[in-house]
Amino acid sequence: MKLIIAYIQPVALKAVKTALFEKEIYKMSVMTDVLGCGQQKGYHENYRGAAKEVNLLSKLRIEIAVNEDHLQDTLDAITGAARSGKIGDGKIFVLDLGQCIRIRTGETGEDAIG
Amino acid sequence: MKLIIAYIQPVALKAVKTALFEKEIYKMSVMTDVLGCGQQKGYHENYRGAAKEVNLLSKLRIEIAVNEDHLQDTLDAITGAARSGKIGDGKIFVLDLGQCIRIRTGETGEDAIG
Amino acid sequence: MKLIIAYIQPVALKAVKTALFEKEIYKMSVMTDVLGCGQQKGYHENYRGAAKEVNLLSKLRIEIAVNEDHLQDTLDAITGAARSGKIGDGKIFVLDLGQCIRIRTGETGEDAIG
Amino acid sequence: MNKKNKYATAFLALLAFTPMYCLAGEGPSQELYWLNNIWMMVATFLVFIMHLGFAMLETGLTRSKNTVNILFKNTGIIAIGLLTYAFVGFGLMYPGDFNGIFGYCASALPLNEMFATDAGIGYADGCYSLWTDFLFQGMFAATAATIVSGAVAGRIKLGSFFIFTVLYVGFLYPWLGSWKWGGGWLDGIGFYDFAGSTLVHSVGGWGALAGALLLGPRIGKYVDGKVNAIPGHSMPLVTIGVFLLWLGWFGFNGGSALSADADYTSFVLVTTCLAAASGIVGSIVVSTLVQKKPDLTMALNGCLAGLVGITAGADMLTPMQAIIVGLVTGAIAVVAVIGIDKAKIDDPVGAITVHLVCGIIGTLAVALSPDVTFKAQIIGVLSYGVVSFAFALILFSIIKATIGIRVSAEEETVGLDVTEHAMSSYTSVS
Amino acid sequence: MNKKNKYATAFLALLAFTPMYCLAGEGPSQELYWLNNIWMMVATFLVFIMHLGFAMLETGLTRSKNTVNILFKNTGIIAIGLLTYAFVGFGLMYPGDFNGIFGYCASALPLNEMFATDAGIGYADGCYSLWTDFLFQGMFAATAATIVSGAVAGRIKLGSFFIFTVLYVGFLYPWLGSWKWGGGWLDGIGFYDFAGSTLVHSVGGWGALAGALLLGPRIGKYVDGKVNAIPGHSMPLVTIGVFLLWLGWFGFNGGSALSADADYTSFVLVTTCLAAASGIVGSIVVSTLVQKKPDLTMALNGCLAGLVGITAGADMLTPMQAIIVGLVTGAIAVVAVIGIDKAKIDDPVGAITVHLVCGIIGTLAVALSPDVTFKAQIIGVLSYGVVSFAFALILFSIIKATIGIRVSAEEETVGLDVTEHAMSSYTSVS
Amino acid sequence: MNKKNKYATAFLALLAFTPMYCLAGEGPSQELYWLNNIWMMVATFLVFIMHLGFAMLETGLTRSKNTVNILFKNTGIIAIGLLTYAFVGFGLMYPGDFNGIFGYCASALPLNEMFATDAGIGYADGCYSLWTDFLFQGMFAATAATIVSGAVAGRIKLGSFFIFTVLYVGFLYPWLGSWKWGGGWLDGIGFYDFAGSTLVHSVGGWGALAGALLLGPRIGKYVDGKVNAIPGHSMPLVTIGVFLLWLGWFGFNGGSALSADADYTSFVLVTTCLAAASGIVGSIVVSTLVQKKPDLTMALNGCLAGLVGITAGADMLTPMQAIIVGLVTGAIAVVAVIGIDKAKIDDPVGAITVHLVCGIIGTLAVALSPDVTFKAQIIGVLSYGVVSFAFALILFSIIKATIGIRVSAEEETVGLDVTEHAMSSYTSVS
Ligand SMILES: Nc1ncnc2c1ncn2[C@@H]1O[C@H](COP(=O)(O)OP(=O)(O)O)[C@@H](O)[C@H]1O
Ligand SMILES: Nc1ncnc2c1ncn2[C@@H]1O[C@H](COP(=O)(O)OP(=O)(O)O)[C@@H](O)[C@H]1O
Ligand SMILES: Nc1ncnc2c1ncn2[C@@H]1O[C@H](COP(=O)(O)OP(=O)(O)O)[C@@H](O)[C@H]1O
Repeated sequence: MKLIIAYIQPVALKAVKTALFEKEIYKMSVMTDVLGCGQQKGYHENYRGAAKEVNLLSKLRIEIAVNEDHLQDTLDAITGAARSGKIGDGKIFVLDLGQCIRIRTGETGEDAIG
Repeated sequence: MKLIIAYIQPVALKAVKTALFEKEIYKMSVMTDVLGCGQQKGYHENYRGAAKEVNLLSKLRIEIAVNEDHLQDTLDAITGAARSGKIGDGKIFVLDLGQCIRIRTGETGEDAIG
Repeated sequence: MKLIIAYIQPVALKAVKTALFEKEIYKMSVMTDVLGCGQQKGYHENYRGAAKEVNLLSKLRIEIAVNEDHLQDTLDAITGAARSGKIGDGKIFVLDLGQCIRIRTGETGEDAIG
Repeated sequence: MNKKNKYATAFLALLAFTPMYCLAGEGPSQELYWLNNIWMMVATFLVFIMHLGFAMLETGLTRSKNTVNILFKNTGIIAIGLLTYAFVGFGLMYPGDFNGIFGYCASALPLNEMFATDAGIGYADGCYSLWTDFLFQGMFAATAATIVSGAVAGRIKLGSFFIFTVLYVGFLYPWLGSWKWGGGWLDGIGFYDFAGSTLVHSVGGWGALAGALLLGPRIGKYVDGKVNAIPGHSMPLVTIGVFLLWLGWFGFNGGSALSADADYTSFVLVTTCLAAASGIVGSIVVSTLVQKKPDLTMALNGCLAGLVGITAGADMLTPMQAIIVGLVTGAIAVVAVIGIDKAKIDDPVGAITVHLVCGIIGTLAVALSPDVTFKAQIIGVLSYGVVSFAFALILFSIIKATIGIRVSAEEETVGLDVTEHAMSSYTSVS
Repeated sequence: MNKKNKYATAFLALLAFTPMYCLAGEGPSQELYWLNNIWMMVATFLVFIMHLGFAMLETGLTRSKNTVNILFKNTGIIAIGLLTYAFVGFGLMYPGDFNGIFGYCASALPLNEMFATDAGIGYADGCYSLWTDFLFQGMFAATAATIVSGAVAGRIKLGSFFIFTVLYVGFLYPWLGSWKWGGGWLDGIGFYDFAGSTLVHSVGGWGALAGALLLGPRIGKYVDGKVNAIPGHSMPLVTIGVFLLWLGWFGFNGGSALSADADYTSFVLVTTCLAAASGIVGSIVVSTLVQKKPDLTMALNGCLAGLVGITAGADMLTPMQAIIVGLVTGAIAVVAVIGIDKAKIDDPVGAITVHLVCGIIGTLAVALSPDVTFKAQIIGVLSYGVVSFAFALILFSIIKATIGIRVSAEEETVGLDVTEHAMSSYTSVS
Repeated sequence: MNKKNKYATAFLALLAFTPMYCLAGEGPSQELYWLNNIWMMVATFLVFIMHLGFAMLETGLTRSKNTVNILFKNTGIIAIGLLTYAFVGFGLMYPGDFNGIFGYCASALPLNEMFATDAGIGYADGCYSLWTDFLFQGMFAATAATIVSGAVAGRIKLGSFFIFTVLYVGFLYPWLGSWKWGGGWLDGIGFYDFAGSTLVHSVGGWGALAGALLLGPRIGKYVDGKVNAIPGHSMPLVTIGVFLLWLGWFGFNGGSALSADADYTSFVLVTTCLAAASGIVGSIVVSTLVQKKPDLTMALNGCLAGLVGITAGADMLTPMQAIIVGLVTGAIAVVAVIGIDKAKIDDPVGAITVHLVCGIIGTLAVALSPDVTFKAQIIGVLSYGVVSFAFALILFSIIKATIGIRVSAEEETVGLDVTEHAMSSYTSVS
């Protein structure tokens, strides 16, 4: 099992969700209050004359736990839908997932993921 | 060491915290701006006549780093307290945790976790 | 590749960012709506006469993916800048990172991280 | 002249302070008529803005998942209040000569005429026009239901609440109002309620109590016998609400003078403001003592407590007495909020405390004036209390037994915004 | 007396209701002059606060990333409105005796004098002072541009919008205003628009339509032929906005009586409020039927729809007719918002619906009165429509062709707060 | 007639514009008395709502972790202001015949009487009632402390601030006020301050400066010699605040005419509004030049700068001069905010800039009028400055030396809401 963490542009959420649904990935979690700092330059804020470098830009963070056999599909769906070709499109990280439990039923492992 | 990630219903937080405290797990982090998409169907919003499918529902994400010997207790506490038996109760993911550092003291490893 | 998760005090963000930039770590993600529960005692809120124990305090969660050779620098930068010596300074967790993909270019692995 | 200003007049005559022009035999001048009317129109605007105040107070003191629902209720209430008052309420409240208990004047507001025949300077001795009278009184009417709204927030079904509102505003409030301001039996026995500590606030407060009792507390409010704080989601909105309510009270009390009489009206404003200010002080002191730290919501509730408290006797008490009324109601408000919570009656905004408890105290406090008897005040408080509480209890019970009154536990947990309106109050990702 | 109150007077004389003092041969008393003026000043304050209402409505109905930009626009508009009106607009709108189509009185507001020679009680037969006249009318002026602001929110360049505003408020609005309120040709043929359903709201609405058409929809609003909801970010702000607008309408309509005549003015307030209340009811009913669940933003839009609808005939329709106007405009507002969306015209706040659609309906509805002809109303609606739509379209087109009108897709995606102002509206970490 | 309107009267007589009725030998009519009083009551309401404006401005420009604290302070200030004014301030400010420097009239507000013997039409030549006088002046009083509140936000101890407030509002403000408006020595030498650029705003501004200096900057504001932006948490609240303040200024300046004189009062409103509008323009232009992008908070501060600037001479300057005063103060406000920050004086809301800097400019600008000397204005500015700055500095120093003035670094970091009130301003999870 793998845990996928994807940072994407907020505007890309809709497209990513659609792409995932098409691949029949229906389960995910999204964190909305995320700021990202990367190659994207950021901008300058200027509040009451005091310059303020804002290099933390709004991003979304998606977390998806998948079984091995869905991994590539999921990655493809995200990259495909989130890519605009411009700096700031985001990153995907993949971690090994040791265990997964469905709270409602107590199921564990691969059965619990979907 | 393990890193536990649990998605739960917001209403369950109080019960989960109490259950964890009873098992003497006092350390945790909670992310509040989390939206979850799963078996729970979601609902339709209807803003000014434009239907809007809202399949991202409010969730909480709890992150707890524990030593191996506390793992089961922690999982039990969470599942016990967060389970309502209804769809949407949430998931728990467990990852291997390579290292842990307490910023204040510089302690590392199992000593730093608690 | 490693995934570093650091919980720090909100006030420390500026210093941590500066310290990371000095070590030429420019990429990171920050989650702002995070509540932490730890040795820091918390406080009592008293809303309309009903006492409310607030042991969840505002924290920031930083996530940084780095290549092995940057790991120590990054950890040092964070601990150095976030340490005030007072309870509540926070924790750092390090996980093994299996894969990393830059959405914009499709690059993977160590090339994609920076 | 079966209107409130009968009292203003009588009172002034009593004190031989300045003869009202309308006692002088000859009628008022056009100038007096117009300027009186300006004052009453301004007062009407101020009472109107109280509805925004109530909406913000209630929104701020509850959770964000019920915000759309609360705003919707408050928008609906003012519409319902004005329309039922136009069609029914005005005629019920001011039936003209009647048996003192129940009467109805079908032609109170001539809906199909441009200018009614009995309108003009002669309408109320030149104190205000027919239209101003209707609008000022109509703005008052919706208030009673708004008060209830706060106490039942977060768990009542939207439709059920609106049915209650139509009957409470459209029938009960004006009917009971006729007993005093319509010149009915309570007016006859010397009961005094200047601007409505009892007629408006207690009547609303009894409805609030009935609703809170029948609905039961919000899920999670009382767990294992302990009171659980469910904090409101926005203190700036609460503050906006209370300041707008205070602003509105200038019209609520100032307009209840029912003419622009310079000394009389402005005197009322002074007692009103001093009671509000000392209400804040009273609640800050007690809140700091009882809760250890000063609670903003208590300070703001204390302000409203002082305002409700002075409403019955704003023209009968001295400035110093007004300050005392403010201090006492402000102090008691803190204790009452905590006590009502201890009694496991869940009132998210403190409506029962502010409007019922302080409304009663304020009505009784008028007896500090030598011109009003304690007995008459008690009779007034009790008769309004019995009838409005019974009416609200029965009405809510019928609704409960038929279409139901409370949303399901799941709907309550998710929040009424989504379940009742399919909307969110705050949207960050889009 | 080339002012609006010519009509108020004529109308009252027509009904032989009460002779206005200024018809009586002898001039008005100082008391009447002063009290009329108080009323008009109060009305001015109320119209002023509408600008805060518009700012909140627009802010609440759009995304948080454009909030600073919207607040900035609305702050700028009122400044631009007052200053252009002082230098140009007032003289354009009230040119005195003129050819009925275009005129200009350079000395309308004496900017370099403390007290103008023609000021004083004789200025408008004692109905208000020169200064009050200017300020009341000036507050109206900025409204037209504010209406446009809502429809073009989230994608228009700040500088381009301000250029449009200067010309629309500084030139078009007062020029067209002179046709009717300045005593021009439309006034001559009997066109009736009491407080501006057409002169203010439709003129603004046509500008809104032109702007929305030329700009095109916000990114992501219409995808694959489907309408995509882009929810506003704060329903409490929307509610604050609408209640403040209603409050302001007491002055907008009440002040348009142009004197404090007790019966006339307060009658106008009654029709205004009843239309607002029934506008809410009309839209709640239709919204619940069409959208399944009652939509708060529709209920609030319905309130504004009723208010805009009654603005043209507030002194010409009976209370019952006012209720009908409110019900109809409130109901149509829901349908129009959805229909305009279906036509892929992106209007984030419903400005075109509320101000243009309901402004036209309201203007035509005045013909329900026996004193006004349907033909005159149609001519008025059409001539204002043709000229202001053409003007806005051409002006926006020139701006588009020269300095550009729409921000880049990237700027729009990031949000105008950061790209146009280098600021954020809400800051949590700092 | 030891009241402000002495000046209004004198001024009008001076210009031989229109004789005030009260100069005519025979007393004013009841109508004039009542309508004057209506105007003054309306002005009182408007000044009252400024307190909500200040609360929102301050809340919006600071961080959310201090919001409860700020709202609490502002709620407390108005209560303290009214009560100290009732018990002490009114008598200190208007002592009747006195030595011109310090006097006290114990019976200014008869707290234990229903209607005072000297009340009625004779009180101020029929310009307003005793009660209105007290309430209008009382609303002004609290303003001085509110100004200070903004500058010390985020780091001052609650109790210490309230002690300061009691003495600043209860003693210093009215005492200094007596020098001019009470008919004291500055009045004698021809110093002119129509509505309080100096008496209210500068006095508040000096207190703000003293507080900001003694407290030092917020943690993290100036790091390594660089100015660090600490953005306010809600721009909509800032905008609500400024629009409400502008609204309130209609009463602040309009009411300072101290009668409803139609031309005089409305003229004052015109200069007031034109200065506000040009203040916005001035600060937008300079902000765009200096900061590259137009800053919303600067535009809004510019509005207030224009309003403060015109306050001293609203009845003495021509409309064109008012526009110039607005442009200049609006422009300078931007520079001053940045300059004060460069000087490492941390003023989160710009209170020192708006109220002190622009208050002084505005007071001096009155000398543009031929009736006022520059010398008298300088003397006024300096004497108010020296005494109020010294008083504030000493008072704050004593508080600092005894119970302490600043919260601990830890409390400041966590935020005053939690440490001083045990509450949060916004609650999302519950
Ligand atoms: N090494 C990293 N660790 C954590 N987050 C990262 C890392 N690299 C990128 N991100 C996240 O991805 C976002 C996009 O990255 P950026 O470098 O701006 O664009 P691109 O991926 O196109 O080069 C960042 O804002 C940040 O949130
Ligand atoms: N595979 C997954 N990856 C990430 N998050 C998940 C996954 N499955 C479930 N979740 C999270 O858990 C929440 C509850 O899951 P859901 O399927 O609705 O209920 P249940 O666990 O009862 O089947 C989801 O809303 C989502 O936040
Ligand atoms: N075992 C843990 N799991 C998850 N989060 C933790 C854990 N321990 C600490 N944290 C996070 O770190 C923060 C600081 O920890 P705390 O114990 O208060 O201080 P210190 O690290 O100085 O002992 C906590 O508020 C919490 O967010």
